[in-house]
Amino acid sequence: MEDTVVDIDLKEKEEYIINMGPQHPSTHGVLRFETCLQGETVKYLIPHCGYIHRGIEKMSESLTYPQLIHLTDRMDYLSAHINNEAVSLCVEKAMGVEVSDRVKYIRTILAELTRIASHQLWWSAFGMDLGALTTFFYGLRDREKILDIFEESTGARLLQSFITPGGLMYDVHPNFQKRVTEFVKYFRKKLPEYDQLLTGNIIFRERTQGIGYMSLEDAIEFGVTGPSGRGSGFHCDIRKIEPYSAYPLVKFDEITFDVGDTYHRYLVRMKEMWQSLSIIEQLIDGIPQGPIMLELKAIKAPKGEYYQRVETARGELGVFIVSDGAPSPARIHYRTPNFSNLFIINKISAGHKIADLVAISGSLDLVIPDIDR
Amino acid sequence: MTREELISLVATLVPDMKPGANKQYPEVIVTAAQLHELAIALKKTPETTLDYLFCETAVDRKDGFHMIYYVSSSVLHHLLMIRVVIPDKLNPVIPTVSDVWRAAEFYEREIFDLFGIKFENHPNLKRIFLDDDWVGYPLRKDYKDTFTIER
Amino acid sequence: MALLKTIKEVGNYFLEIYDGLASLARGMKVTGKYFIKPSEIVTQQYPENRATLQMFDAFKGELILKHTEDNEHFCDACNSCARACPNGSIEIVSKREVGEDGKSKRLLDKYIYRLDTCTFCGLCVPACDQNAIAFSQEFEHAVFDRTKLIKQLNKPGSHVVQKQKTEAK
Amino acid sequence: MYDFTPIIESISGYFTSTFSPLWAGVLLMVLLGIAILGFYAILGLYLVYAERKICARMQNRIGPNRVGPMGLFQTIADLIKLLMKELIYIRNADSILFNIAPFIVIVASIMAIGSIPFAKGLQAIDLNIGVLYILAISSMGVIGVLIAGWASNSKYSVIGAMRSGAQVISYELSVGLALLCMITFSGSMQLSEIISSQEDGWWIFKGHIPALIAFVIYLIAGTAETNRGPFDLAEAESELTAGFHTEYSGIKFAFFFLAEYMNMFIIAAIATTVFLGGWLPFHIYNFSVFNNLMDLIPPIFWFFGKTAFVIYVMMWFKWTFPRLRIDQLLALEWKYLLPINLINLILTSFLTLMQWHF
Repeated sequence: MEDTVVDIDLKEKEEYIINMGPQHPSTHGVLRFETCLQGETVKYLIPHCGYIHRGIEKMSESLTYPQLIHLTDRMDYLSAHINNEAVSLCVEKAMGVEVSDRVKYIRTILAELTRIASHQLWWSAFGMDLGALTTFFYGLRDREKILDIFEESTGARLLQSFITPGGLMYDVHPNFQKRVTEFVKYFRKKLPEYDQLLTGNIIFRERTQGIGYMSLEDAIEFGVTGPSGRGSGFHCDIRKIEPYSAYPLVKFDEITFDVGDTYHRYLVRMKEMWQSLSIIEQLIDGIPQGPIMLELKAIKAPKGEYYQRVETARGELGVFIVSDGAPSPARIHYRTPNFSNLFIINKISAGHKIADLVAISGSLDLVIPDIDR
Repeated sequence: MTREELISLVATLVPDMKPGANKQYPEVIVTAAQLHELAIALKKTPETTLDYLFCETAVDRKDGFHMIYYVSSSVLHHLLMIRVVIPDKLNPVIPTVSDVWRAAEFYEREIFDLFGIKFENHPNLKRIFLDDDWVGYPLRKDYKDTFTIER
Repeated sequence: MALLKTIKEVGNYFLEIYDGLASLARGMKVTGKYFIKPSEIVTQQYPENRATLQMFDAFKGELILKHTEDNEHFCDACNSCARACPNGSIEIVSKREVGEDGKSKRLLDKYIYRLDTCTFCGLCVPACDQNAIAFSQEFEHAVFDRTKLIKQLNKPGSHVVQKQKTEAK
Repeated sequence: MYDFTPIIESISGYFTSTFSPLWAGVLLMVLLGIAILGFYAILGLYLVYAERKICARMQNRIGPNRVGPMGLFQTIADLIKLLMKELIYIRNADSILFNIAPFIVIVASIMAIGSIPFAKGLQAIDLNIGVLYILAISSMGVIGVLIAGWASNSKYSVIGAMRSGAQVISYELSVGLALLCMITFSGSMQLSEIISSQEDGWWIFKGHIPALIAFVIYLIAGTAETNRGPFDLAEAESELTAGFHTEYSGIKFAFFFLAEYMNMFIIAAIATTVFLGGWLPFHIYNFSVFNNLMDLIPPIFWFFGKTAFVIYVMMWFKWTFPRLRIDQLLALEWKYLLPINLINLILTSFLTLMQWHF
């Protein structure tokens, strides 16, 4: 509260203010940090969002449940499968139906692949933020393999709209299992290279260690979830707290560190990629047979209020549906992870250098359309 | 804590609360005047320690605006849903909880932006997504503008 | 004791330098390895590889109305694809014609598809009972004029497949 | 063999015999200027091309390959594009300084090229304080950078310029001290003299460990001197969009861009001259067959080969490492490079005094 910056009165104070964004190489989208500097040091900053506010919640009120799925792709476009899954699970919960095991397995594998792809892109971009330009191409090279798997099965690379209330749009490609197994093998070889290139690098460690401390209390107060929160020791993995889909069937560790600096937020994601690979390996060989779509007369949530939490690559995504029994929701609200993760940035970056601000905002892994919705 | 325990504990704090109808999570309905004290009590009581507000939103219903708070405990992992009904649709006002749960500061700015609900004692109540000179509150059911397409 | 401490500190100073340089060398090994390995190049030479560039079967390129060799399509203008579309990208203009048996029949006049507002959610294809529409693998959509993205999918002169014919198939 | 002195002397002899001494001097200067400018432009363009190809290979890409065979004319096409682009004038910028800054940067690097010995006799001016001259001139470029950042009237540019100023002032020390070590060995500041002192072996081999340390320090500090990654804080595109040249467009931007690459060439050329024997071929002690074979390769190839190697190493740095932060950059200089350098200088002096180097 005391660190809430309401407005900067330029007439009263002579402040050195630079605008990072809406078009800035390190904000990865249309986000603006109104940054007040003292020399190179950040005194405080005000995040401004809303440049890509599309009113997804309002739009969804006039769409049926299967139709509004394609809007959720466009929130956190790097976790499209997981966003689809969240709405689907919420609608299924409302209708009181349960999908077949085959669907659960495939959903979980796709979600974990999405998580890896998302972390790969984050790793690439984070390296870029710190000035290591080669990481970008290595990350994208490996992400391409996942996108190929997605494209073969779902028909789209980024915005798949594949998981739908009641199951999946259509069955996965027969090559799916083979390709995923190949990818896991391939990526297990490439991941150590990521560490050699960036994690161990002395310059990288100097740039990230001890920068942007986020205490556990702050993480909980601000609702910082996902890898950013787990770097501070906040046990917030929804896959563990409220398991959904096939997560109760697999063994994996929730990666947490008690330090909470930029370096540990980075480490959480690097280790999560290993965990995701292990989850995929546990599931990929045992995909059971079964229907891919439930036989439903009409997809309508009965009157009531429903909430579903899932873990996206960036944190906790909540879907809150208020239904009047109509085919479209009376109100749908998305509790998006990036919206909560963003606003801590003033607190953790004040007092650091402007170059650290770039590192910190990179380590929070912000996807701007997810903030604005 | 189980569902019944949570609701009965809230009942000891706020005697005239009503249990809600939500089947999924324990739900309590309180009035706007009681909200702030309840929030502080829920956060401070060691049995509840509801310190993690993960969702705060509003719904435009016929009987007024419903404020919905989803609170969880980072230690005990139980959940509570708090509902506050604001019957006055013309001038909806509710006390802020941003001094209890810091995350609420930004959720409330969003709700103010899209619903026009005013939060008392909020440190920085400004529009967050829309322009400052935007007319109307888009997520209200009676909102109309030139871009709205009737289906 | 103090001397020992100083020696230790000096030793740490040099150890730090050595560690730093070694970590830098590890990074340079990775980039250096790729530098001497041209086989790892992943770049696709796009316009040149057009002949071999094959999209996956499931790829959602753009919506097409399937036509047979006799220039016949399967659409009976039931409008279910247009209803399924969340963006209103499909518009079906139907006409009524009196058939040979004297009954008035609904026929497709124009199948208008707005590629510019399509979000490729893929809801229209499963919505079709007649299996009349599909996604093609075409991905080169760039045009200089937005109006070119509003397409009429039924080819000129095409007509709906005769009922008997579909059953035979 | 391959001595350029007769050719150069015959040219200058022709001019002095045909024209009056004044005119001969002027014409020679003009001729030299044109030669250096042409060399400068072509080399700059192809350094850009080389960097793009090298980084592409490191990143599993192909790099430019559309304009000309293997994309060889890509940078020329880029230059034509930059020449045709609009020069944007900033309203509140200091127009005189704003316009003059790119020229200061580029003139400094052109002047430095003048005293680099490319081969025996192929040197525009052989000053007896050549090393000092190059150091002095090449650090003048930072004045241009500072002026550019200040005159742009942009907040990003000012931060970039200030960073650049702090950086170059500190790293100038390391460059100077590392070179001083080698000057102690060779006993001269004249570049031709330094090369001739390496006829029986390059200093990097003759000078034991101190020479090696000096070489590593010189490489690090030289990379910093040229504002290249991982020391590209003055540009730092992820923090300051483009640093000091944010507001420049068209050919003025190209000047900054070109000067960066030429500075890299100058740093590499000095490293070649001082540490790696300049245009001298590689010799192994008393292995005369091999040595004669090496002598067959013209010295100009030796010079450019060694320079290319140093440039490649600098590019390798840039495309592997993350960028340092400004305080870490200064800490690296003052806490690590400078003390080591000073100890190294004492060691070198001791070795020279005892005549222990080969």
